Formats: sequence, C-alpha cells, structure tokens
Amino acid sequence: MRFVRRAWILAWKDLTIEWRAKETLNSLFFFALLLIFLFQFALGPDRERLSAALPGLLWLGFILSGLLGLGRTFAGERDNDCWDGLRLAPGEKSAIYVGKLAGNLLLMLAVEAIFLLLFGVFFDLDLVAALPGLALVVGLGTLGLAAVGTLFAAMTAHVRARELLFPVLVLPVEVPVLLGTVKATEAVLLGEPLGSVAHWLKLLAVANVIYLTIGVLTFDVVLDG
Amino acid sequence: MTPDHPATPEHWGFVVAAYGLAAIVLGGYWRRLVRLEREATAKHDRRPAPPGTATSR
Amino acid sequence: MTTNQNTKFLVGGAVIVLALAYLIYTGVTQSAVYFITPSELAAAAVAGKAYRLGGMVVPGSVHWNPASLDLEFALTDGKGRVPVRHTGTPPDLFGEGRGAVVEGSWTPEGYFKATLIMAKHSENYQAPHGDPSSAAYEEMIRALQRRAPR
Amino acid sequence: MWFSTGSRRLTRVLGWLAALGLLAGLVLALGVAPREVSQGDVQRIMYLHVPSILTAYLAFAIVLVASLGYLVSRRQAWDRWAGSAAEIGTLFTGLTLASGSLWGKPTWGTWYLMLRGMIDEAERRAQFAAVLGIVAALNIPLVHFSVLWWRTLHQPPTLLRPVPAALAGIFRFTLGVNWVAFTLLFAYLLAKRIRVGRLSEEGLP
Repeated sequence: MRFVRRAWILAWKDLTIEWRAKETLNSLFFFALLLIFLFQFALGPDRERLSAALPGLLWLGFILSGLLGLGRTFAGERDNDCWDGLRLAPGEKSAIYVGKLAGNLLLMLAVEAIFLLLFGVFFDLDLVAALPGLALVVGLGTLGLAAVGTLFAAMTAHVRARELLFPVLVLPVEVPVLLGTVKATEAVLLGEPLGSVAHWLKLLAVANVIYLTIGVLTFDVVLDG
Repeated sequence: MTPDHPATPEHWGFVVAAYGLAAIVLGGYWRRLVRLEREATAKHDRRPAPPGTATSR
Repeated sequence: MTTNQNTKFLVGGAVIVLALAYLIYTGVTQSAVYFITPSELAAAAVAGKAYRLGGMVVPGSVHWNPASLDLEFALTDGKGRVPVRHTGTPPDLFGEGRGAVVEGSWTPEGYFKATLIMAKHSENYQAPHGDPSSAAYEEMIRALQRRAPR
Repeated sequence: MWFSTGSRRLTRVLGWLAALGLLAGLVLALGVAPREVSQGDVQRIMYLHVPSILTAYLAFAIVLVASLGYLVSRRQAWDRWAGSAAEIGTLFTGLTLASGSLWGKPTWGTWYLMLRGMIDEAERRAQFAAVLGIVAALNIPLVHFSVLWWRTLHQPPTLLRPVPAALAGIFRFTLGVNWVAFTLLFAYLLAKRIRVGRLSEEGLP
C-alpha cells in the first residue's frame, strides 16, 4: 500500500505541474495538428491511399508525440537539480518508476485522444463504432511504449546527446509493439472482430508484462547511475 | 521457388557471394582481434604491472 | 543483495519466463487470417467501406492487360461471386482456381477495387474441380484462413 | 575470469578446432550436400544463415546472463563478457543480412554498442548496458513472432524459406556440422575478445 501511495504522490506531483503550466500538453497538441496537416499534404487527396495508410499514420503520430513527451519525463528533476531528491527518497525506488509511468501514460492517452478526434474529423473515420476495440489496442500499445520509454528516459537523462540517443534506444525495442498495434488498429478500423487479431493482442500483453517487470526490477540501478 | 524453376548460374553466384562475404567479415574481425591482442600484450608487458591488475576486479 | 531483493528478482524472473512461455505456446498454435467471403459481402456491401475479402479465383474470369496493368477477375465461395478490379501485376502464386485474399473497398459501381492481392500456395486448397458442392468450397475457405506454418 | 593467461593454449586449440569444423562444413555445404529439389542451389545459403543466427542467439543469451550477473555482483568481468558477446553477436547477425530476411534483429546489437560508446564512465556504462542488454535480449522472442506474423499475411519472401517438412538426413548433418563449427568459432572469438578487453584494461568501448 505504501508503494502505491508513493507512486501516486509522484504522479500527482507531475500532473499538477503539467496542469498548471500545460507546457507539454499544449505543444503536443499543436504538434499533433501539424502532423495531420503534414500527412494530408504528403499523401494528397487520394482517399483510398489514405485509408490504407491510416493505421500506420495514426501510430506514427502516437509514437512521435509519445517520444517527445517521454523524453522529457525527468526533465524537471534534471533541470531543477532535484535528481538527488529522487535518489534519496525512502523506500522502493520502483515506486518512482511506477509513478512516472502513470503520469506519462495519462498524458500520452490525453494527447492520443485529441489526436484520434482530429483524425476522425479530418479523415472521416467512424470512431464511435470502433471505439471499444480501439481503446483496448491503443491502451495496450501506449502502455508498451510508456513502460520502455520511462525506463530509458531515466537512463539517458544524464547522457550526452540524450535527445538523439533516447529515440534511437526506444524505437528498436518497440518494433514488436508497433507491428502489433498497427495490425490490430487496421483490423479494428476495418470493423473486424477483435478475435481476428487475438494473437497480436496476446503479443502486446506479453510485451507489456515483460517491459513492466524489467522496469520495476532494474529501475534502482538506472536511478543510481 | 517452385520445382519448375531450374537452378541457374545466378543462384550459384548468390551462394558464392554470401559465403565470400561471410569469410571476409569473419576473417577481417579475426585479424583485427589478433592485431589488438598483439598491441595490448606489448603495452601490457612493457610497463610493470601495478598490483592487482592481473586479476580482474 | 538483501533477501527482500532476492525474492523480488525471483518473482520477476518467474513472471517473465511464464509470459515468454505463453507467447511461444501461442506462436506455435497460430490463429487464422480473417476475411469475409464473397457471399457475405454480397449480402451486405457498403460502398466505400474497406474490406478484406477471400475466395477462389473463378476459372476463366481472369483478364489481364500487361500494357495498362489492369487486372480483372472474380472471387467465389460457391454461393456468391464478386467482380474484382486491380491495377498492377498479379503476384506469383495468383492463378485461376486458386485461393486469394484481397484488400480494398466496395465501389458504388458494383465491383471490388483491390489495393492489395495476397495469393497463398498450398496443396490443400486446389480448386474444387468439377465439384461445385458447398462442402468443397467450405474446405477451401478453411484452408485459405489457415496461416501457413513456417 | 575463466580465460586467464594460462588458458591461451586452450584458446588456440579452440581456434584450430573451429577452423577444421568450418572447412568440413564448407565442403559439406557446397560439395557433398545435394541440390535441394524445390529451392535449388540457393538453398545452400541456409547452411550459413541458420548457424549464424543460432550463434547470434547464443551470444545474446550470454549478454542476458552476463548482464544479470553484473547487476547482482557488480564485477567488471561480467560487463566484459556482456560487451564482448554483444559485439560478436552483432557480427554474426550481420552475416545474415546478406540474405536479407531477418531485418529487425541485427539492429539491436548495433545500438547496444552505440550506448556503450556514448558513456565514458566505466561503472555507469556497465550499469546501463546491463539494463539495455536485458531488455534487448528478452525482446528477441517478441521481435521474432511479430515479424513472422507480419510476414505470413504479406507474402513471405519465397527465397530462403527453411526446407519444408522433414529435413532429410544429409541436409540435417551438414547443418549440424556447420552449427557446431560456428559455435566453436564463436567461443574462440569470444575468448580472444575478452582477453583483449582485459589486457587493454580501460574496459570495452
């Protein structure tokens, strides 16, 4: 219970800071808007090409905005010299990981919801029908992205060229998550039953279990480094 | 590859290219290791080893 | 390494091993390719909607113009028959009387516009020659849905 | 650790065994093994391809174990094992690039080494590399299945599919000899790489 409370306090702190300044949320919102315009320019008005590429584009948007947000996970602690505060916090260090992860997850889901809404409006998607399936797939994929991203963000926080190294480290790990989510999103948008992508959902679930377990087990090592 | 595609000389070319590339890559790495080992041994032997270096930490 | 930490690592390791074992088990017993059949499409076709459609290429229905790359054929499951048009070269294993899965959309003009053709090769689903019974087609559709084990 | 200066002779023996094995494997693969009926002579690449990827998997398993060993004991020797095995594992995955069907796998070794190159301080480098090594090694089965499933729907490349069904005796024997030879070569290179790392003392790049 103390573990959950510690994690919650940290997530609450981060979300409060974010809510007051809205720094990340605002810039990510405009980033999403910009990406959608870019996609439209890049693909032209051909509706068929658009609908075929849509699941990939959607995840490209999630990944790009997610990486931007995740890379800044520990920016506050680093820039304000509070890193030692994290290190010296009493109790299980993995509570810090879980707290940071929860904060990231909420922020990413918020941005993705806005993104989806914009996609629905611009590309004329039937979001209501696909919503339950889409929520499951997006939730699983985002958790996989955030679990690795939060761990690696702590790892690269004090490495030179971290802005470059962070995405280079995260993206190759996310290959299975990306393939799975794109395929599952495609099926959901086509109106296929979730059972048709059950193997992908299992893969995503297994990936999440593995990433989360590694994160919890190794976070104290990463924080000390 | 269906059975009605007979093996053509290009296929052998492909095989030879793959094995040749492997030989070059592995051989190159091996030679690099040998060179590094020679250099490291020379450097290692030249200066008196400070206490504790012979065993790894 | 305290005992507390040891337990943590043991439990974590066990969780990871179990998750991977489950994945490998799932991976070996693979699931099916999902598509709708021509009769299902004919029953409720929505123009402009994207579908994945699977069936047998009707013998004698393939017309290909190598100059314009226009490909026309029909897919059937014994009950329904859907005309398909595609621009591009047909894949290697594509052929009359063989199974194929196409991705694309149903057009208001009354044909299926395919953006992707996937042909699968397997002895299991040769055309039900001279046997137009629905049982033979069902067997072929089932074979087509099966993922090729590698 | 195990490969102290005294075992240089063992390393040399390992090297000769590997050379002999590779020679035998090559003769079997290109000369003795018959032409495979459905894929033709190009199937002979499999005797190079499959042992390479299996050896790479062995290397990454060693990275995983050595990384865990480092985190538990904090001994630099474990880190040397992890870094050396990763380097040679990347080399072997690189060999399979030529036949080009296993994309996604060769990449991770490269960025593992990249992270090592970017951190100067030895202890922090070892810690982070250990965490990354664990993540990357456990990710391999996930990558394997995702790439496999992705490709089974979109036509898999016809070239270089494993020989279907029961692999006939001579094919299996050739493959086995090559696999053993590659494993010996790997052990030899690993021993040499670790020795170089220990002698140059500044740890691994």
